[in-house]
Amino acid sequence: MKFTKLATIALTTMAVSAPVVADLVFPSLSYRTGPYASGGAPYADGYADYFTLLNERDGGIGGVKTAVPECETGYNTAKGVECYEATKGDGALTYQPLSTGITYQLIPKTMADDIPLMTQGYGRTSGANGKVFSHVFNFPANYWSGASRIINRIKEENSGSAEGRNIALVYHNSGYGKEPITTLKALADKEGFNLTLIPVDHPGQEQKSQWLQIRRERPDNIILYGWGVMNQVALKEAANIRYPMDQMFGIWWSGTDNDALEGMGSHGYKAATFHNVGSDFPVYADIQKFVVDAGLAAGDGSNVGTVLYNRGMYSAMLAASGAAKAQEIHGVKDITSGMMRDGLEALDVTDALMAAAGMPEFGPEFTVSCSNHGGPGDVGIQQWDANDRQWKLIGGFEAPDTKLINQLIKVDSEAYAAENNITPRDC
Amino acid sequence: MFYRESGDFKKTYQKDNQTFPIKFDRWRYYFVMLVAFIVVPMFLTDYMANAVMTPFLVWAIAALGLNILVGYTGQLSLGTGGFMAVGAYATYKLMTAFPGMDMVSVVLLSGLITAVVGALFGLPSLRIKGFYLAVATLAAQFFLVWLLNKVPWFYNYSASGQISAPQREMFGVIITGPHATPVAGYLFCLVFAVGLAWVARNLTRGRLGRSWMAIRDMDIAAEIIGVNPLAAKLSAFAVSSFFVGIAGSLFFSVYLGAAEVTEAFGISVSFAVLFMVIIGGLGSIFGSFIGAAFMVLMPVLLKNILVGGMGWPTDLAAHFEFIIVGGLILIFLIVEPHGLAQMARVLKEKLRLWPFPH
Amino acid sequence: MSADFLYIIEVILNGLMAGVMYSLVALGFVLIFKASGIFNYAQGVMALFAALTLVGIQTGQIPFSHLINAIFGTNMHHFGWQVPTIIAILLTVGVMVLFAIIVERYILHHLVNQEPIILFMATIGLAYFMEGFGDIMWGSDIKTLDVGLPSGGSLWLEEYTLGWAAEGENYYGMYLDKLDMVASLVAIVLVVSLTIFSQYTKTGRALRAVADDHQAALSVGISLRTIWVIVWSIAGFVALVAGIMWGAKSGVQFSLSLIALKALPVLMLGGFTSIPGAIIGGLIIGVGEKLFEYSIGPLIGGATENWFAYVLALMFLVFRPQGLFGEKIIERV
Amino acid sequence: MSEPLQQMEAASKLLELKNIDLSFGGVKAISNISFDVMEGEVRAIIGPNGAGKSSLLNVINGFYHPQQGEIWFDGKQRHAMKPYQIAYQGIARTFQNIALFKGMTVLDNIMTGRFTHMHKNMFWQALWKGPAEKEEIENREFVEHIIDFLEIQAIRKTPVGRLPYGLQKRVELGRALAAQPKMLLLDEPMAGMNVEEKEDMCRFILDVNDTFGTTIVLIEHDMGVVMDIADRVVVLDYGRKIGDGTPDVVRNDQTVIDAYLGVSH
Repeated sequence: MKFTKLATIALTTMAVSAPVVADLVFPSLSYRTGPYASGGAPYADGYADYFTLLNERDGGIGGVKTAVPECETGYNTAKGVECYEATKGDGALTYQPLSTGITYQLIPKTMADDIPLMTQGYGRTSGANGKVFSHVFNFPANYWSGASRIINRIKEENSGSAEGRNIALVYHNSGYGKEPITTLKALADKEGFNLTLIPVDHPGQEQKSQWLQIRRERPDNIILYGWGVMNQVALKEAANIRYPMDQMFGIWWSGTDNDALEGMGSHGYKAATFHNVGSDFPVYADIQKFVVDAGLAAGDGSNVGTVLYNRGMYSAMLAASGAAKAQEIHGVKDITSGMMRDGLEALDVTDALMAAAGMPEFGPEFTVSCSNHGGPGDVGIQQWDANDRQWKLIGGFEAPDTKLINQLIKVDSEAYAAENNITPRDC
Repeated sequence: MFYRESGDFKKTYQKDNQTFPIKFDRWRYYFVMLVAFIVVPMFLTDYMANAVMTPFLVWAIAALGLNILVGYTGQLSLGTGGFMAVGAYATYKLMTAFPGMDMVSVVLLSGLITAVVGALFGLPSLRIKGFYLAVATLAAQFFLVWLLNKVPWFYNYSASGQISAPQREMFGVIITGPHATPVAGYLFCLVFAVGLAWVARNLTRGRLGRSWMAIRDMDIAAEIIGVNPLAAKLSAFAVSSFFVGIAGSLFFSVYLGAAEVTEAFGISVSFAVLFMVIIGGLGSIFGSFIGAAFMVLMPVLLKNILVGGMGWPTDLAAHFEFIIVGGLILIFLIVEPHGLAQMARVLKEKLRLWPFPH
Repeated sequence: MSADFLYIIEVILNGLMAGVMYSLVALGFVLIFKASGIFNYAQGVMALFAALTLVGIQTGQIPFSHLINAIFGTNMHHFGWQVPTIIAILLTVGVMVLFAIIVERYILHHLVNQEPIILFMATIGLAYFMEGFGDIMWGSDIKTLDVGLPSGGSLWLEEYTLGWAAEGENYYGMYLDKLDMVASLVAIVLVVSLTIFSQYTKTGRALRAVADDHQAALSVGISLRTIWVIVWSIAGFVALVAGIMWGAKSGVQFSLSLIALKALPVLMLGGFTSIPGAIIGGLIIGVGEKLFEYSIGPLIGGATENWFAYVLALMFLVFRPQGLFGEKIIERV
Repeated sequence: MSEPLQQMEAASKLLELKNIDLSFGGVKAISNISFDVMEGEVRAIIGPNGAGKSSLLNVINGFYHPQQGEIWFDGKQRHAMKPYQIAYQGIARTFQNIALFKGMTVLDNIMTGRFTHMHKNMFWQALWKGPAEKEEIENREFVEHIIDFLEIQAIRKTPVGRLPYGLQKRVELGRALAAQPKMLLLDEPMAGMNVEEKEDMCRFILDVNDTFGTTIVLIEHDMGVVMDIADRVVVLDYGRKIGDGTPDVVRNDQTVIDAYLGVSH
């Protein structure tokens, strides 16, 4: 049979081509191709460059070198699983797939394989409940805290109340885009605003009807949960209908440099963020010196300092801190994925730690615990300044409606636990 | 020499109808079964099972199903992704609504539900033909995905619309859920793949199969012989969807373990399965398997060679993967438009005469 | 007039213009199908490739720079010059003609007389190939296409219509996108020139002859190979126009190739062989899906456009299998 | 070969067409045609090109639905029926341009002709072993008789696409015969054949008529053949019936002669 022959060839090449096992492996399930490549590439660059920096500058983490084998997923869940299976055997310490879809595939698998899954600002929000999701870490913020923070900001701008306002949610019609709906509905009940749901199907090039509807109904605020080309088209259409940009809020995946580029159209557009903006941090000097100038950058270097690059780097920094913590707890340099999980669970991100990493005040301070893998959910607000062509942080990292969100997390995670026969951990 | 039918006389029509008329083929078939059921599980790594063998089997089932429709009945369909989604969501609903139901029943029932949906969307095939039908089946693809995405009941009102497969056992072995061993999943899929291939073979060699092929080759003559086009086409849609639904069910429950309809069952799935069918060979059961093997193995192989072996950046490798897969499709079509199965058949013809050239 | 009525007019007008955008893509399909019976799935990717090439040439990108950098360890991306738009467009047309020649020479030529489904699959293979090739040649990041097309709503129209609604109603004037209006004009010019080309030039007549009957055309000495190259070149040009229009709307990137899916229901409705069909079909689909999304969409949760276009075309075909412009089919034995 | 008129009156009418009108969008293909077919006879339909002969066959096997007129088959009036239902009533046919199933072997083609005689449902077919296989083998035995009868044993497993024209015609006849029809419609069974093949085909047609007692309606251009094998002949021209009777009667009919010699009407 031809197939067996092919399989043998495949097997042999796989055996031959297995990457050299480095000591600390942080696989990067990236996507530099496909409809969302423009978002995937800078993120993957940031993630890889930070580890390269650690290797070059500090000789790795605690003296052990790191490796970031990259695997292309194309934002496709099946390929994501293939990548996971291909890399997990090489001593992978943690995964960050940058895709809510792939995250859902990996949640049960990582739990079974005892590998922590890090999803910074995406994935399954209720994964914050560490009792049920022992291996999911979605600190420092999630979709729900983002939504809640945006509502809070709207309240702030309108003398403390969102009562009676009409707020429209324009969202990517997928798991990712649907995540905030529950929260926003609960918040609408509580705060007394009216919520209109406006879905946009993948990929989202054609949004004329949606924006005609918005133009007709003139919602007081728009919340945007988009990704890829959908963001650019949405912002363009918003500018076209002359929607007041400062009344429009994006989640952090709709607040990237790709999205707000064109002209003055998106001046004043705001987006939630869970980390700082720009490249005005000591770490960038190091990256320039040790990584880009040394010709070791993952990309061509043009992405350094962009929002998604920063986010990838921040994720890498959190992962590295987790690994360092694990080394500290277990007293072993060469940690396993299980130890890594313990390290992440004991993570205490302080300003001092951030400063030491060359990223002072880059992200909020937070502590991870056995029951809380989501952090405090502190979220800041950034605004696009088209004159300077850059994002500026305009609101501090503040806690969202934690009580309400925790309640929602509890309900959703317990439903998952019941469906999958998981006994919540006792902590 | 050893590969021929002379001397192997068929004394009954029963013998004459068998699947592998040549003794050597029969032995080879037993050998493949032995390898698939016993040898492979012994050497199966997690990676081979989860990233290669299980998807191969699942796709092979889907390709079998589509081949019944496209290859045997001549009805071009691009709704495969949507039908797989129906199978997957039916499985999810059955698993969560009846936790006690065994997995075989769940999978078969999911197939049946998909068959009903498929037959429904097959109705326009009576009036619409060729590429128009292909485009019409895209209506099924987009509508089903939209529906499953839109109605929260289908995903038990979870926040993101994702569905995840709970853990289920059979004979004390865990088959689905995170703790399932890859070998169990592989064997579970293998049983279905072999069983369904057998069913497909039976259906296509009998009365129903002949009515399908008659509709494919000359629908007017078929009708005048007594084939009811409605019954033939709808049965083809139903049987095809049954297979595809089972593929979707296994795809979700055994292979991925979780799925989201817009992403996992998009239009690219429909195209991928059509690729398998055409590259493997239209109207060939064996072809469905090699087509699936090609489409599953090729990218994995390329990726491992380009990224793992040659150390290329992943994005370059991914782009080259597109170029190579596209190029290979073109080359195959130019060299042998009737698929890999036809290549194998030509080879066999040659072998049958070997060592005498004529 | 009541505001509701004006809104419906607005939706219809916007639908018509969206329909024109769909027709632009559908046109390319029709041209190739008519002349060679090939259902060219690669049309969408051709639009992407053409737009990528245009931007690449315009901004002075070095082709294959990523590949070159990866192999030789260099770090170069741009030639450092800007090419004027019009020259860039002409060069891109040249590239598309070259593409047509290559396709004919190395693919179609070897697949003559194959079944339609095989040819269809070949074009999917081609689409895969070009997707990878385009990305390697020009990179996969988002590119901004600027050929001087206007964008944004028409303020003049908005103000002009502001007073139409009855007193006291919330009405903000009629909204039409300037880009859409330009696209409509371009589409009209394109269709008119295609018609003139096929009616009044020798090549055009040869094209029509081939479309009617391959064998007969061959027997009067028309070279099928030349015709195919010409047709694919024209389709490449149409793809470029579609690529420019869509690219100006949403940036040039991978998703651009998915516009092919928007053109398929148009083809179903208008027929694979009719140029007026592609236009009228596009308009019907555009208006139909926008009206449905406007009136029914909010009741059933929205995002209906993707499937509604197909269902609309499907319904239509079930009741009229010969399509918009086809004659009633009399089956013969 | 023609038999006395009395005997024919005694035989029952298998098929009767009364005042059939058929038009396509204003173009009349058949106007006001009536004729009958007796059980067991060989009935020929002749006429120049475009006379409506094929349309008439298409009316008989339900592919076209006449706007006017009645069709009586086997003693019952037939209302609008689908062609496949008519196949179940016992009418089979061959086609002017061979309409074999190109992707299938000779054996499968003829087995498809047995379609109306096989009844096992999908479930049994999926299992194969048991009832479905038994039924398959029973029908296979019948088909082998036909293969013997038509002398095509050697090409049993050949895909029909590879066969020469004459053999394809023979296979098509076999497929129609496999249905064991009461009435067999043959649309130019000898078109494009050489003399030898024609003789073979004539022999098969007469044998079918004799051995199986099948009623035969055929369209043929070769007048010699028609006069030799037909019991009665209908002559059509421009969609009208211009003659009907035994070959001798028809041969001497002035209108028929005019039509064939091209005298203006």
